[in-house]
Amino acid sequence: MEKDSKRMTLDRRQFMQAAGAGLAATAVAGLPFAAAAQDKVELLLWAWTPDTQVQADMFTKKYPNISVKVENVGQGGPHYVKLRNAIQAGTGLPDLAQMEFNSIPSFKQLGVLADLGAAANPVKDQFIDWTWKAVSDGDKVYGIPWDSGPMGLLYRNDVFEKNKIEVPGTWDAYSEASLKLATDAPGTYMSNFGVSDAGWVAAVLWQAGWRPFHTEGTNITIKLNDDIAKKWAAYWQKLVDAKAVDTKPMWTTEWFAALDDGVHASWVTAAWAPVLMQNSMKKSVGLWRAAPMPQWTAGGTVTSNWGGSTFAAMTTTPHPEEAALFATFMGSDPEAAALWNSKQFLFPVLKSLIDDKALMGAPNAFYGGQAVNEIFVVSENQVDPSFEFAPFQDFVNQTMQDEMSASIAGSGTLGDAFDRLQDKVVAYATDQGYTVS
Amino acid sequence: MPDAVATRRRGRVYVTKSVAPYLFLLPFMALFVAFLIAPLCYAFGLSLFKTTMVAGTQFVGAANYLKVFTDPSFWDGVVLLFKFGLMQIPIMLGLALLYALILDSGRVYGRNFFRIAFFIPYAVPSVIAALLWGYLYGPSFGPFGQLAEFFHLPKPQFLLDGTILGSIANIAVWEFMGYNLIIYFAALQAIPQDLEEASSVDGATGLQYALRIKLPLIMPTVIVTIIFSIIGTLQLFSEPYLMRNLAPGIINSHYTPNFYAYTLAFTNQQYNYSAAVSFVLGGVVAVVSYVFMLLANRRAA
Amino acid sequence: MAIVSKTANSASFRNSRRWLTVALALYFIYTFIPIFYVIVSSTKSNADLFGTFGLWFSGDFHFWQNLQDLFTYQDGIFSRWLLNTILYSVVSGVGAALFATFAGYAFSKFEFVGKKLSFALVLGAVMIPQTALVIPIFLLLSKVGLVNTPWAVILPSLVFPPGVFLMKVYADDALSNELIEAGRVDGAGEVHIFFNIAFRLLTPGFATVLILAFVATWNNYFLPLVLLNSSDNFPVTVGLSQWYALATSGSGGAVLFSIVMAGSLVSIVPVIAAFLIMQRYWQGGLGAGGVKA
Amino acid sequence: MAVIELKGVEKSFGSVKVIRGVDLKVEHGEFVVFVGPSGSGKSTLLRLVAGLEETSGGTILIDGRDVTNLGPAERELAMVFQSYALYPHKTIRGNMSFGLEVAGFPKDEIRQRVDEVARLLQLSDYLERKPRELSGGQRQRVAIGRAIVREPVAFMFDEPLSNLDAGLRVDMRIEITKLHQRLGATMIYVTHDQVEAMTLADRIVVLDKGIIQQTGSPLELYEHPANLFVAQFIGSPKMNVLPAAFKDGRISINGGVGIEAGKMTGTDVANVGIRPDDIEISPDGTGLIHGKVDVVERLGSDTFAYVAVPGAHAVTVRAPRDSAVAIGQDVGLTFRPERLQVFAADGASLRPRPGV
Repeated sequence: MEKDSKRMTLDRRQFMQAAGAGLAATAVAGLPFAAAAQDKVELLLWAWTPDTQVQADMFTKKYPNISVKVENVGQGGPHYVKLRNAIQAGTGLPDLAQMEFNSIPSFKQLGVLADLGAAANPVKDQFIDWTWKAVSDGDKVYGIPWDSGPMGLLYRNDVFEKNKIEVPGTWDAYSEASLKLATDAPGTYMSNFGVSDAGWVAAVLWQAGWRPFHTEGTNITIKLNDDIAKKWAAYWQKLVDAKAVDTKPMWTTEWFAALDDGVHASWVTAAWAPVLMQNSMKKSVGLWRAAPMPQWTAGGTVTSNWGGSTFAAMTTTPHPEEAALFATFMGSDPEAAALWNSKQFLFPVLKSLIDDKALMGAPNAFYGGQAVNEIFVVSENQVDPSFEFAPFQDFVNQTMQDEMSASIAGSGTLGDAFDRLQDKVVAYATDQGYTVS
Repeated sequence: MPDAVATRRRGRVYVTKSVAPYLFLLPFMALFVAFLIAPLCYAFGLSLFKTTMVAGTQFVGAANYLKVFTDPSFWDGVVLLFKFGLMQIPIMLGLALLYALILDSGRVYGRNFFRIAFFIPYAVPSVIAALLWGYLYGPSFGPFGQLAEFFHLPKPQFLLDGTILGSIANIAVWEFMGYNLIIYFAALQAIPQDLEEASSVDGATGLQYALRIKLPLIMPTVIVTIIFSIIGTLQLFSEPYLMRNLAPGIINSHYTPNFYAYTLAFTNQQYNYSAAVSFVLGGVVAVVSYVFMLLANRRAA
Repeated sequence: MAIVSKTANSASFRNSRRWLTVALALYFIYTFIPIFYVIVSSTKSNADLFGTFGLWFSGDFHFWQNLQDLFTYQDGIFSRWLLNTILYSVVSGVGAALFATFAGYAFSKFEFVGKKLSFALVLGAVMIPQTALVIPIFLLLSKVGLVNTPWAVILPSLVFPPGVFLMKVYADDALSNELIEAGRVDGAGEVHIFFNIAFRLLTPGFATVLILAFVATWNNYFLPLVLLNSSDNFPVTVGLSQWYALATSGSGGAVLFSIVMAGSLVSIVPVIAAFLIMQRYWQGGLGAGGVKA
Repeated sequence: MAVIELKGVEKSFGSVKVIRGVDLKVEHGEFVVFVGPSGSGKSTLLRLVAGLEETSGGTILIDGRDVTNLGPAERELAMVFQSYALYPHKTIRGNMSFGLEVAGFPKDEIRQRVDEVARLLQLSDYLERKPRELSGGQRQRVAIGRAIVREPVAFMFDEPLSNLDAGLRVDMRIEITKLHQRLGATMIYVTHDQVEAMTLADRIVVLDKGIIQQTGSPLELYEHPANLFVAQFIGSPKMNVLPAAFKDGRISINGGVGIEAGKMTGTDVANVGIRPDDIEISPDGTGLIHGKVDVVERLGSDTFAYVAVPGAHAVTVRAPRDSAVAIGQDVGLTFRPERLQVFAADGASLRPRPGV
């Protein structure tokens, strides 16, 4: 750890070298960086993860001239609403904002994400490849990854054992287990089909090979209701019809309790979930285990990502260099990054931390002493990087949530929901001036 | 008083009758214009344009309005509100009236206590009211669910397709019934005492007096509260917005027109279309209120 | 009076009195359930919140702990929110009531050019959906740099059209034209008449509008949600709902639920207190408005 | 004290003309009463003088100064309102002091003046009370006191006694008369009650439909009404009006025998008027007209008989208090021709006033 951190830390001298390379560009934007750094600078960061200020203060300790104020303007959706409002108003944007991977294309499209390439490219190699691909476009870098959500399976060991269920390695086995559990233990479900979270749906479909969007300039390909989606829909429709999965809205207290009480025996979820659960659950301590994400083909090694975010600097910031420095620090400083993982339940994006056996291999009592992160470390390296989000992902998520939830509530099948989704998204994209194909 | 604007009279600023009304109106009207008229004009301006993500902004005239008129997401919401209003308003105001008459009858114990207690929900922010009722509705943690479980009864389902509208209506009833009750009660209290004496001399019972003398006398008040309730109903936003995460499948992003306008602006970035939706909603509110007033007047005439 | 007192002693009167009181009590229970729930919940630990019967206290009395957590979580920002809410509500309430009283008085007691039109506009304003206003208000205030300042909440809240309507009706009712004319004949200017004579008599109406505007600002959620960014400026409603979001999405940990409950309780207590203190006034004012309207 | 002069004063509310051109001069120390039915414009006229309404036309002069465009305060008048308009939140002293305070008088002087006026009106014991603690008559006196204390150039009274009960009204009437004598002030007084008008006024102005119908002393109006309206409005009980016609130099009443016409300014006679006091009941078969006694009212001082006359309204007759007249009795009615008022079809009096 000590040795790693020495290697990893982007110290001030290194940064100056990096910044020097980009000076030609920055001189256009304003003062040369060297001059700006003389003055006290305060940066405003919008982020919703708790205690982010602690990490920001670590940065200030290192760079005393730059202080960072963290504001929580809302959780997820409301956060982006605030950003868009500020963009619409033409004023009020922070210097930096937390930005989930799936929002990067949307805000890039709005032209507010500053290119951090000059500061960040030197540290590029330290990041897990897929995360860097998600934030960059050639040498342009629109955000510094700082946490990720490779997918895995969390399950209740006690429920599995009691009902003699093998940990499913494939989705077929998962389906069988669901049907078996529904028969053997009524009132207990293998899982909750969480369509109220479009992020989850996208993540699970990502693994299945679904690639709904491809954007090039103003041309966009939209294939939301392709065969992969239809097959996936049919898979879950069968389980829903058989009442072999629960369909509670996610993130409610009822849903949390269902996990804690063993009503939901498993959850296909992301790497940040374990720490979250161990902080929220009281009854099920020691009963949870982690396993790799079920595969569509036996022996497959394809996973996907759910959530995770980046730090992005806004083009409107009067301190682009300092913002870039800060974003890079937050993503790549191993000490700060380690804090994410331990304090905020975030899963790292740095190779050094992923490879850190001590950090990732720590046994966890909540999971009966299992080193759950090891499962997600494997998953992180298997994430297929070819997935693209739409440049209007919030609209897609909103519509997906509406349509999928409507079908669960009895309005047609899940397959129909994808058809409606396709129609609405195509109409929206066309309306927004895109050439849709 | 042509040129007597404000003369100084023995050391005191003397404002004349002709300038005074403008002076008194100035603070309110200035703010009214700044925070109501100006934003409305601005929004109306917005509604005539269309801004897209990649094709820029263009003037589209009435196109956004024409789109609203054929937008099922909007009209579904309006229909839902009619259902909601037809359920919630009669129950809320009917009960408020009934309880106001009971309070006013003088035939109860603890009148002052009840009067204050009934008004208290009005003090609870709708955010908190929705949160509390959300908990109460919960099938596992809600006390009603817990009670049902304890008695081995089927759990009441407050958040399903068929029941959630009623559940939201209940929150609105809970929040505003006491407020209307107090208004009715105050109106009833203003009825002269001698009418009661006259009616009892005429041989009317308390019930007859309540229904045939008091009720018609406070009808103007009732009509005003109905109009305000109609307006409030058609603007329904907070309760479904806050209940959404409990029942995302049923409360979709265009559940009520106001909610739809919110989604359009804040999620879909269709500020222009959102403004048009808001204006059409305002029109619906005006038309419904006006039609109701016409009906009420015809009945009264 | 004789008739009334005769019936007051009758058996049927006592009987109906009993049943009507029972009917009131039923309504009271309905009214009180959520309040009782928040009281009970604020005494529970997180574990008990979801582990014990919702409408009764658990053995573990956690109230003081919750209260302490509430006021210390995130460096005690809740007290800041509470102070903000009080500031916004008091300033908006007093300002809105004062301006509404001015305007209502003008509409009631003066003839002037444009009176009918402007009063119709004020009445029509209640039909405007809030979402239609909040977005343009946000955009306009952004242009003048007032977003994310207390003014962003206070200034729009000062416009309270129902208050103008109520004050006009109240002034029609409670303030005779002759009284004002007496003041004029006595030689007083209009401003002097308003503050020395009219305002005193409009006090109950003023208090009613004050409390309505105060409650409206206290309970407002949407406007501050859109217009404020920094948590230092939040009112309680926005702050609490953010904590609630934090609690449900799990990233803050479930510890927040009982804090949210305690916060909900704390945030409604001042309004209820205001109701109790000012009840004599608002009830009178509502009555006048109601009857005449 | 002041001379108040109105020249061609007009007032319209919207398209409704309430005052249609009034010319009037109120002399120093004169007590003028505006009288007329409701809607006649009498209150509006007073309010125009007081400055509470703005004129639509014409000029108002006080002591020769054009005050048409001045506010009420600058006219230095005082007014007593029908509802008294006492400031309910102020004490009696506060009410009486207010105008002086506004005018910026020193505190000592205010106190002294208020005490003085309170003594005059027997209000000294109530100075620290609030208006609601006082009786109606006391409040009325406060309202008057508030007016006096400012030493105005003239007093305006807007039906000040109509909220009092009958007995108190008579007392206050006398008090006001005494006050007028003592102060010698110019006073304009509005009432719809012709008895008040008759008892109080130096001069009465009768208004109807926004026009001055007649101006004159109470007796002049009583004896020589300018038209049918004034004739009927002044005097209680009302003057009897009978249809009449001019025939062969004589006036035929109710189609009956004609009587000597006397001096007249025209011959288009439509009605004659005769006051109840000028009629005598004579045995059936005698007199000018005949009828049957319908109702008899015995007031003690007087006895009024209401006689149904075929072809005309009931005729009111004032009989001696010990009159034996009885209901159902057929009677004849006689009256002196010189007491007869004669009116043209348009209501104008055809009897010239003496000296005209």
